[in-house]
Amino acid sequence: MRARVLVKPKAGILDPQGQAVERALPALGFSGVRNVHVGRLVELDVDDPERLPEMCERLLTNPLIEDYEIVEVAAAATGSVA
Amino acid sequence: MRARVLVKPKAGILDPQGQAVERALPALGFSGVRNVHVGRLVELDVDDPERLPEMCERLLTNPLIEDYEIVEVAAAATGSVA
Amino acid sequence: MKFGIVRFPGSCDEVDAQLACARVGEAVILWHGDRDLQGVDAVVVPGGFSYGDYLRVGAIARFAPVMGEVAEFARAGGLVLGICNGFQVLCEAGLLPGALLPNTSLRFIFRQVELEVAESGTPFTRACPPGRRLSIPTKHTTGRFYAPEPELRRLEATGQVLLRYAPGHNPNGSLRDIAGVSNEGGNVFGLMPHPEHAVDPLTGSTDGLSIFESIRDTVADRVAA
Amino acid sequence: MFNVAESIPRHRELGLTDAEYALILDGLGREPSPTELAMLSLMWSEHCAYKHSKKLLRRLPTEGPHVLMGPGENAGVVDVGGGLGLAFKVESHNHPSAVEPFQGAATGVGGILRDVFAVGARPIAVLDSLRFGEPAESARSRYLLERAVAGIGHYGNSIGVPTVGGEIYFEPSYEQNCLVNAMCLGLAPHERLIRSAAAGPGNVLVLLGALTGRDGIGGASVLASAELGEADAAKRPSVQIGDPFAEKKLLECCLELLDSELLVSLQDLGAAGLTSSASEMAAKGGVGLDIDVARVPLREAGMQPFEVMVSESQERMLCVVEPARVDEVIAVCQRWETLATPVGEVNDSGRLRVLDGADVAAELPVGILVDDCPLYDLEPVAPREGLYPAGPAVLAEELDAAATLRALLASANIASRRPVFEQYDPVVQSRTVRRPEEADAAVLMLADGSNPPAIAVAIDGNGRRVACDPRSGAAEAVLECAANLACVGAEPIGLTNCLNFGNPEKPHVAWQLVQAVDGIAEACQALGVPVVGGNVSLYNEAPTGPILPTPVIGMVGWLPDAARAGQSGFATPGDAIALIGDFAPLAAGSELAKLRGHAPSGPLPAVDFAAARAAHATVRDGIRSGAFASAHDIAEGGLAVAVAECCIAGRVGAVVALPSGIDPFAEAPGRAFLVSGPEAALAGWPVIGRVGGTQLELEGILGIPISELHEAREQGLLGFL
Ligand SMILES: Nc1ncnc2c1ncn2[C@@H]1O[C@H](COP(=O)(O)OP(=O)(O)O)[C@@H](O)[C@H]1O
Ligand SMILES: [Mg+2]
Repeated sequence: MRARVLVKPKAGILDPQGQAVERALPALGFSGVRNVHVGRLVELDVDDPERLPEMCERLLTNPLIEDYEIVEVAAAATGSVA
Repeated sequence: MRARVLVKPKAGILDPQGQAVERALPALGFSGVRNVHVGRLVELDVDDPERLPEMCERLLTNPLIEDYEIVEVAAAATGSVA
Repeated sequence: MKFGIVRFPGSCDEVDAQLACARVGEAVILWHGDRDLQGVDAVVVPGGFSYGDYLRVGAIARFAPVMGEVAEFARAGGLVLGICNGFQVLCEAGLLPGALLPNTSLRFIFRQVELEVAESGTPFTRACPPGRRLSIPTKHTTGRFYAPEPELRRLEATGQVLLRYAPGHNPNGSLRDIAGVSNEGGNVFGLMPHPEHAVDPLTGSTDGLSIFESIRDTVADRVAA
Repeated sequence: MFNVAESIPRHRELGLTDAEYALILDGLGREPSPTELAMLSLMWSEHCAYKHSKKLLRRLPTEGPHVLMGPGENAGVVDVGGGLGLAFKVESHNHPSAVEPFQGAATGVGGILRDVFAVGARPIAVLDSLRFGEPAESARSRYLLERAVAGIGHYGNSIGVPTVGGEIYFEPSYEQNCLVNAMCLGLAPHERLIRSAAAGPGNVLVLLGALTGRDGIGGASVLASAELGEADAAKRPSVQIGDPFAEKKLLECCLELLDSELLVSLQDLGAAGLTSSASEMAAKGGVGLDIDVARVPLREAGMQPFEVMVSESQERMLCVVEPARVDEVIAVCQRWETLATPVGEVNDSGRLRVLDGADVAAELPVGILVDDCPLYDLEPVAPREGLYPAGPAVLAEELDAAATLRALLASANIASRRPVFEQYDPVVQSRTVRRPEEADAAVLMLADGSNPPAIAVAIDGNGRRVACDPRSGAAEAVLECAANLACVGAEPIGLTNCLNFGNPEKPHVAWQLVQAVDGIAEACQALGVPVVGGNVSLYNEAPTGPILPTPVIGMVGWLPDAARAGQSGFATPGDAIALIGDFAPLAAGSELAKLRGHAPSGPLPAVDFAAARAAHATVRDGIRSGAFASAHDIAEGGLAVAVAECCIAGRVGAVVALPSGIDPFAEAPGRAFLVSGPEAALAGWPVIGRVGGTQLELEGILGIPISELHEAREQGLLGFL
């Protein structure tokens, strides 16, 4: 299975990257953008998707500072991104 | 609309981070993982989703070396991640 | 006494740490792949960019075989010092509380900063001159110390915050100006500034030497006891 | 890149002229195969063949008592005593940085590091020399500045090599052609120094390091040798991504292989990838090589033989190993998690043969690749008038001296570089005795102990002055480097250079190039400093014209005692201030002239090499003996700025009486110094003032608190990155 792990800074933790994006957008003429957060995307093929949560907890994220979500990449989508 | 921009290294471009993760996993007892790529996740509220592609090209991604995908975050999902 | 300095792929300041330790004792390099601490009396996890800082600083290094031994050593009360990337690795390994986040400036910053010793008399600060600030370089992109609020209060109450950036010297946005913290047992200590780069009058200050002297004195006392 | 429209001959699309292609047909006696044509087009590009500069470079003096390896090797090496050789070289990565500044600058650093460890030296320092358009006017220049600086820091910091110095200038002519030059220094015990010549038929060619992908394919010929036009997006090769982590392992691995005496020769892979490295190694060794592209580990499936041969994937090296040692080599590499793959053999055929398994994809005499590209004579014509327009006047001529000094200190070319160098680690490796802004040159000690010998290094090149007078301006750059070394007590022992110019086929640019090389040669001769290496970057042109002629000079020196290294800041209130050297500055070409809206033209002050050399010796001796407590050369912004900088660095004021007839802001770099020291120590030198107080007073001209000068200088660049 091709999976995506979406990693985000935990709510309440200062996210200077998100802030920087939010500050930069109006200067480029993009208004009406709020609550920007910047995190990490990990995409991978796994034989055994059941082990993904463990991989996330142990390596791919730091649970003290990050939340994550696992998303399966549909076959079609995979094609378009790869 | 709450949207997610998934940013990945372009196909064929060196992805040192993805390589590093792929090498690390077997040592932790996670076998059967391949094609790991590490990118960025940007989450944001936009009033005008039509302008998202332009934002991506101009600020959120580096089109020379990165591909991106825009995904709408369903209301329910937003709740669970935030 | 004998210091062991861990070398990961991507470590950069391990030779500097070895030179600094060699000023107060013997110092050997510990290879990341060996499960052998060579009978050292104290371990230094040095600065640099272990595994390229890829994925998340310190995240991959903490799984190196040698780190299992370091964790054992720490559980048995051995002295472990983590500098910069070493601090990040020890946090990831759960040997130290909290986590290090990107600097608020989002940039790598090199700066000679002044530090205040918040707890003197600990195994890592006992040789620091009382009441004097330390001038030591910092250099990192990911050094903003973070712990949840209750944890911060606990750390302060139990005297685990050993070093703080002096007012106006916080280079990274660390909460409560925290520059270095220890574990509950007081035998594991991590800091973002680089004391090993402040041990020679020719290359700057010598204020970092007192950290290594503290370790030496602590080990000497333990041997004597 | 190969599905070219029928109407354009393929060789032209690849950057070869019809005459060059005819030479190839002649030499081969047949049509080249596609793989051969790709290889030849790259080897015959300006970047690899130096076809417009090679003859000229022969004018540079390359010999000296300390030289261990001169031009022709990956880096030059000079002897610094104690059984150590110092390798160093400067190289450009201008075009890749214009395309993608972060990765371009990062891989520029990665490339110059490889040149240094290719000769067996451990890199101990990096310096960077940068040129961008006007930051106040151009958002693109600010972006390039910010990203290039971040890229340099990323690579140098991550690999554990300190970035100890550099220089940055902003001028309109760099708007479309930024310059990113990086210099690296490395140390090796003499016995570890190694050359790149392949030797020993039967020996094995082993490729070390990263997987080979489609990075920068066509880079050397298409990217570096043609002007970047408006509509050239399609010519862009895929951007090379730097991986400092991979290079760190490769570096440690190569040094361990050399320490274990496992290698016959070693060569980095740079422009034109395997093609260039293999041809150079074969040519230098007078041997032939077989390479099997089917054995090269690839990052992408389906790569053509030509793609494998010209790929510019980073973090790779090529070495020659005796067959019996191959297993040992692989074992060392495994320990460093670095790939090592036998990909070919040395033979005595004198030919470079590219195999694809059982097929032969190319078979070329090494000579046709390396030696047969025609070398062109330049056709220099001196321009009748200045080539560069005046910029806008941002300072009024009638502004008073105090306001002028503040404006100069805050101007982009003079302001503090702190926002830049704070992004670089200057101290890793525990050698750095003088960091940025502590002295005019970086100082790195060579051994432990309390009084070890040290080396010093400076990098310089003011394009605006070279535009005024290419010969004197280039000579001044050499003088200024030597002056910077003198300020820390160092004597010059070797020089490297990067010649950044426009299109050499244009007569005025050719003239700039010839004049500048003559100026460098003359200055080197006069100072007794050999040129041991360098790099040339041509075709830096936009539709609006060429860049300012920008020879960048990197110079290294030696000093006996690191503990006596000089500083630029005034040290002690009460000390006297003396002006050392013949100083007859002119306003033309100065920073103030630029700010007042004058074009870069007009005569530069005459260069008296003997007088300059004598002044350098005086300052060097005074610093070494401890007679002088500080020394600073008088460069951009003239005497007023120089004395302000001494005050700011020393956090102390001064009172100075300007010698009569001297314009406080006029310039004559490389020739004169401000030194300070106890009255008695300065006896016999022209004392012009005294250290003390909290303000700078130029008698009868201005008086400003040091805190104000400091503030102006600190703020100058802050808004730009
Ligand atoms: N301006 C110059 N002055 C002196 N030597 C130069 C100059 N430009 C190039 N060289 C020398 O020519 C050789 C080839 O340079 P280059 O192609 O940049 O080498 P590499 O492929 O190792 O990077 C090197 O030995 C280099 O030092
Ligand atoms: Mg080379």
